[in-house]
Amino acid sequence: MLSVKNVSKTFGVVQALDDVSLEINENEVVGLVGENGAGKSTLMRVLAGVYAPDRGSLQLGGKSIVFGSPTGANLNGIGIVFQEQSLLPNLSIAENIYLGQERQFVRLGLISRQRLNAAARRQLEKVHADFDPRTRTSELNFAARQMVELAKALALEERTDRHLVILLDEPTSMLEQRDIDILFARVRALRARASFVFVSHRLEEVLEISDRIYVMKDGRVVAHMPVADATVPQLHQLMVGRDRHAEYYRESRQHAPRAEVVMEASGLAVDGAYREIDFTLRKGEVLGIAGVIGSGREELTRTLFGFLPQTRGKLRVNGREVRLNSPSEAADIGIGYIPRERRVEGLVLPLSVAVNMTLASLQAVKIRGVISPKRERELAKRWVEKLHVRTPSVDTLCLQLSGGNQQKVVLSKWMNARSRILIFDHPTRGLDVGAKEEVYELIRDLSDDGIAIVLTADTLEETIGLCHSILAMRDGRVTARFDASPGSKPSQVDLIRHMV
Amino acid sequence: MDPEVGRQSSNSGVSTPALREPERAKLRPRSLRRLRPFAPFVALVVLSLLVGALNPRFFEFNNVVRIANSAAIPLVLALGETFVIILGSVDLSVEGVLAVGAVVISLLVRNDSNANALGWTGAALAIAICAGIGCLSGLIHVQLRIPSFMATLGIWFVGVGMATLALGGSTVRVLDTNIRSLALTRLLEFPLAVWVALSALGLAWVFERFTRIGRYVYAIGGGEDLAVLSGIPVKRVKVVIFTLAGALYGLAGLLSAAQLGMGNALIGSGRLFFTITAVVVGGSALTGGEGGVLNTFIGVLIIAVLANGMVLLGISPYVQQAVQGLLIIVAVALSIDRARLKIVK
Amino acid sequence: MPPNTAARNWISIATRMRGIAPLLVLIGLVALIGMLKPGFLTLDTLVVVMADTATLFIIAAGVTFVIMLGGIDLSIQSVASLSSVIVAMMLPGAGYWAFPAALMAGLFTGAFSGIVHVWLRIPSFIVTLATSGLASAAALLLSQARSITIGQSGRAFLTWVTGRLFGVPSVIIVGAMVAAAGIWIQRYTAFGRYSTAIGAGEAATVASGVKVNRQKAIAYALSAGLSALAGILLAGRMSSGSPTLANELLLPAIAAVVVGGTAITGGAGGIGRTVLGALIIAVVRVGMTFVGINIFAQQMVFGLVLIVAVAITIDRGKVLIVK
Amino acid sequence: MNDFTYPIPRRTFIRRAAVLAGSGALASMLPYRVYAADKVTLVNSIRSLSNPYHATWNQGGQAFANAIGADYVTLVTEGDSEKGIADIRAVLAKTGGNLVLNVDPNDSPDARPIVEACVKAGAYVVTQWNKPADLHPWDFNPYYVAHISFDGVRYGEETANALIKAIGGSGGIVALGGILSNTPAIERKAGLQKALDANPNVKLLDLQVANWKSSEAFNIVGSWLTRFGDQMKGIWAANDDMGTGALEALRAENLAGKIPITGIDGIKLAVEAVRAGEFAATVSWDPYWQGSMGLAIPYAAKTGKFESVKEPKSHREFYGTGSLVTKENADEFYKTHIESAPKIDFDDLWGRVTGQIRE
Repeated sequence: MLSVKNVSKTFGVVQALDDVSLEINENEVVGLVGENGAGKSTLMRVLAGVYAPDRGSLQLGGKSIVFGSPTGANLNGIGIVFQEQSLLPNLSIAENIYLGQERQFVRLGLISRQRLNAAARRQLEKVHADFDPRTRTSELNFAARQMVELAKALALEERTDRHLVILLDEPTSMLEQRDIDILFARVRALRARASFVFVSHRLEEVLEISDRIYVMKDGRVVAHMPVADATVPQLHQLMVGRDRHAEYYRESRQHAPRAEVVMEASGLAVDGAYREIDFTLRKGEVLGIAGVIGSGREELTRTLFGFLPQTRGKLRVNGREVRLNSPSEAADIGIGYIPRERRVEGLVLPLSVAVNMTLASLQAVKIRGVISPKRERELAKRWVEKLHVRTPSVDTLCLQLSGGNQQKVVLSKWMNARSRILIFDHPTRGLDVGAKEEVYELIRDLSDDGIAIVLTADTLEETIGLCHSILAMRDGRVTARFDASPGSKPSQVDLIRHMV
Repeated sequence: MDPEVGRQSSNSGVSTPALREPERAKLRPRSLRRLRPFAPFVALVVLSLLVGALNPRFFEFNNVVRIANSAAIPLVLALGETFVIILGSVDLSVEGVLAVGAVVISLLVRNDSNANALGWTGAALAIAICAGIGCLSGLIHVQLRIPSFMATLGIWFVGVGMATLALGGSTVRVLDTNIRSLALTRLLEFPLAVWVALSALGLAWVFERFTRIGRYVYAIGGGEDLAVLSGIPVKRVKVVIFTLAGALYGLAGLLSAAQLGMGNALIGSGRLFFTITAVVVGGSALTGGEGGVLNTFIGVLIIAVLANGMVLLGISPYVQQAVQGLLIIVAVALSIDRARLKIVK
Repeated sequence: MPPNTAARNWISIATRMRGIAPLLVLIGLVALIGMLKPGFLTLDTLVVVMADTATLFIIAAGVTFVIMLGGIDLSIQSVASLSSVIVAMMLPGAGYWAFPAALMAGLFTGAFSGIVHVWLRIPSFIVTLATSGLASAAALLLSQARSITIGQSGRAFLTWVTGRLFGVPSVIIVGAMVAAAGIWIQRYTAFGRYSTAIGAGEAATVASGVKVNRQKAIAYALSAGLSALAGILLAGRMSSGSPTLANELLLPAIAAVVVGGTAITGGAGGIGRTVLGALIIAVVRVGMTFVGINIFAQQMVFGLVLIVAVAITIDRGKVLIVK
Repeated sequence: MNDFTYPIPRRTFIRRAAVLAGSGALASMLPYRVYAADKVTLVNSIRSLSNPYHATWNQGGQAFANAIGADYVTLVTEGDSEKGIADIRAVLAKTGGNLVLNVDPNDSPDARPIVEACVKAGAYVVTQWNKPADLHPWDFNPYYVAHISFDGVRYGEETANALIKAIGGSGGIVALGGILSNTPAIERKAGLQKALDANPNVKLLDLQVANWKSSEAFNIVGSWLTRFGDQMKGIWAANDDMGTGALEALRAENLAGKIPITGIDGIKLAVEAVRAGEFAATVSWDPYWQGSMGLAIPYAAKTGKFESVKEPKSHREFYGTGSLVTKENADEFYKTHIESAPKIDFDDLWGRVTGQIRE
């Protein structure tokens, strides 16, 4: 019904899309996979009317159309749920759902809030979300906002009699398993009234939800197939151009941690978030924290880097009892933090790779207390080689790098600061398979060097695969501890039943 | 696996976990956050009680009228500034545009330097001209992509320059009784100017709450890039807002001319910082997206009461600035919601 | 996506263009005025212009530190006036000790602004507005609200301001030293580096374990400190101090910073650019007199030139959204 | 996702080009005047043209320039001392010092650098109102011709007395002061004080600073009405702008004319108010005279009509004559000074000398 015909798009001289064609039929879910920078997001934005194609055309029911703007796309029944969510925190749910579409509620030049909220409630019902439409979206958690996004996309039904096409741009990348299940349930249910284009790095999910799958690489569609004929390794092969590593999580490289305890928590608690947390972390150990949103693991992670000082209990680092009142205190005693919000907390995007790498410890590049740009660049170059950061130069601004390379810059920042304890907060979020593998590789290297790691991962596989031991949390308490040394790794089911 | 958990997980829709997280994350009782918006109001009440306790005459009805009268012009100015600030921008052209407004009006209505006597038409014209200047600021800002700070700073000079040029530096006296009546005629004990300001407030509030552009202002302040993606004509909205601000400064110019019975190029001098301070004290964030005209209303009253109190309490002119500064810090410390603005610039 | 070489060159060229834009504007203006009034291009005139720019530049340099990390300092002019008063009052008695005293007063006021700003988390706009009130109140009380003339005796201590060094007015040399020091601080010290980082991405800087609050406090202290220095120069040039001496310097100073191409939102720019910005402002002002623009039109022309100058000089590359 | 982060350079550049073109156009607008260095230039340097007082000053200067057919330039400080000095240096450089300057320094400190600059360039200068006490014309012969001021104390006292007379010799009055540190503000306040000392049964209820501005005066008077009610019998203002602001505040409460006001400067609005009986009095400095004679005197010195060295100190630092405008002489004054430009004999250099300035 909706089809893309030989579309090309270039930015400056970057060929983002190269003669791409793709077909979306009614009531089907089309999966779209590819590495970062393969052109998925660009394609989505072309479909959503954000970009106009340089060459080629979009066709709706056989005749080619030009959207011109997101609104134009909307009027043709195409809605998008962006990877970076497009809800405004300072507006209410209802205002967000109908942002830009208020005209229909205007009576005598004024917006009727009753009508607005009533209409919003109707949309929310479609996704079985019973929030008060007047709530500020800043009050909602991520999963809930995702539902609102979906409802927003579905609201298109009222504006067009066309069949809806809803573009889901990595909607699951930040969701917990349970919320993913809910989302998929909704999508299946809604298939009756709309088609979906589903973009994700998690191939298992794509296989689970899609009817047909398109594979993109370097701005081209390299393959497309019905889901029946697709397998994870095969997709992976098509995307990356090589087979998925036999043992994804490098489990054979997992060695038993050293004896020396570097971090120890006893009765740790933050009122209203979590309580009675005990654990010990040894040199070279990877300690996983599993739990759904609201289990308190997010807050625990933040505590360990001084964002959210504990209100009770003891925390010992290298034997000394500490209360981390600020990130700088944490950094000073050799703790590093790889944040989930890479682009916000990880990097100063408008600054160069070199500057970002040395941000946590300028000591290394100072000569007699004075920063030596020369030494700084040399140091940066060394890290770039060591971690294979793909960047034109160490002076390149970080906002020009791809997610995987950005993550490596963040890592080298802390390795450069000689941190002995690293807090990984969803380190592979939004990374493609290739980049993920590199991160896993790095985590193993670090642990071999005796660096202790606390990991909260995106998926349970990841947690299980990477960690030496795992804490399962629920409602702010530790509900179970697992030894995850190779051979005796717990199953996902084991974890889940202690998480929910 | 224990049945307890089983049931819990099975019947937990999206909504249950949905609203669970923020309470935990913010780690602050909701009730407290709910009270936040009223902090400026509390500050105002406390301040008033303080002054009133030290000088009971503060609460005399006449004084209330005088405070209202002294707050009228600042309120109109602050209304214009509020929308600009919610956009996340700032408008420094207040004094310049106000001067143009006052001067043009005094030259168009019956005055002592030329034969014009356009009356209200003249006033309307002047306000239109000011709207035009505001529009110009907006266009410079969005078209040349110059920070509003700089664009409006330039326009400020241009405005004062125009006013000086128009009068050759002299002062023109407003003789039009209709215009003067704004300041001299009273309705229910309050000068008309006060009612004009209040109706401006009312309209601004309706504009903010119930019109599309009004809501877009918040959308842009909350996240300009997202606003663009939602198909909001960001540039147009911005220009409209700067134009509206200009018009309001023009209105303030009208009120000034009526109040002082004259127009001159310096009539607006000293108004800018008062205006922005009032907006911020009211609880609107300079980073945009938060606050509103009702906040500004309180903010203006706080500053006005402060000024009135200074005189009533006979505080030495030497230290007035200092006292005012400290009290403003206190007021802002009370009124801004730090939990919400993660970064304070 | 992988940044493509050609695109990168484009960007780097554009960036370099932006880098020298303020210089081009300055040269352009000087050339223009010289064309209309050749008398302007004499060495003496240019030296005088530079000398008259020194104070403005030093104040602007101070506030540059604050603007770099995304704040604003509205107390600079009061602090300068305050320090002029302190100098004028102390010179007769304390001699050279007057200068450190004035500087300390400045640093202290700035530190106060900074600390209130970061501890109470109140917008710098408000805090510094208040500090400004405090400073001028202090100046009024100290001076009994009079401008204090510096007598012959006092003026002896001010030769380092009023005199000439190798035939160059020493204010120019002082200005140059401040510029050099400022550029050095921003390039080669942790503080300078962190300020830029804070301006460009505060959250990430915090999460890198940088003591952000300390950097901010330092920046405000430096800002006020340099304002105090400017106040001393003013006192020297006017050979007197007054609680309103520098009152009209606030806006020109901030304008100088922005015209130089430093982003008002922070993170991009620097003292080097402020040098040019200050010179541009000065040249435009004097130039208008020199060329003889109708006195009534001067303010308008000034405003327009400001806008045009910024339109050319401002660095849009790193600022994704212009507020 | 950095597709968003780059504005396409081409567009930016086109825009910038457009802007450049614009600035070019701006440049071509600049009026192009030629000053022949052999022809003397007359320069008035004042605070700003945005206030009536200096606007009239400027007209006076223009009038004298026309009278002798010389080039005339006005400089404004806009309250910024540095700008004022820089501008003066600029014209000195431009005219090679062949000029006479009549300057009302923005602040007393400015006088010294200005005078020094003029002496260096060999230009003849007269300062008015503000100068440091230890800066004397006779120390800079012949170029620093004279300093003219007006006895703030005396006229502050005269207006105060007029006010006291108007309130019938007893009762409470309030005072609106100018920017605290300005010399005129200080002197005029001192004059007020003298008058109060002489009239023990008149009480100064409060003094507030309205920074010479009518809008600030307006609000202060409002608050005073609350604080003092009908104890407040009269309002003394250190200048007419504040006075008129006060008047409008009274008018808003139907008290105009009931509570007498005095101002200083003699601007049109004030004189009209005096005629209407709303002002008890104001003092006119005759800025027209200041603007013209402030040029005529140094011009005479330059052209050798007299040698400044030979003049007595009472001609080098003198108080000019201000005229108290009250109900009695208001109409007359209005005809001669407001409706028509005052007639001034440019040769009568010392006609308005009312004594040497006291230290």
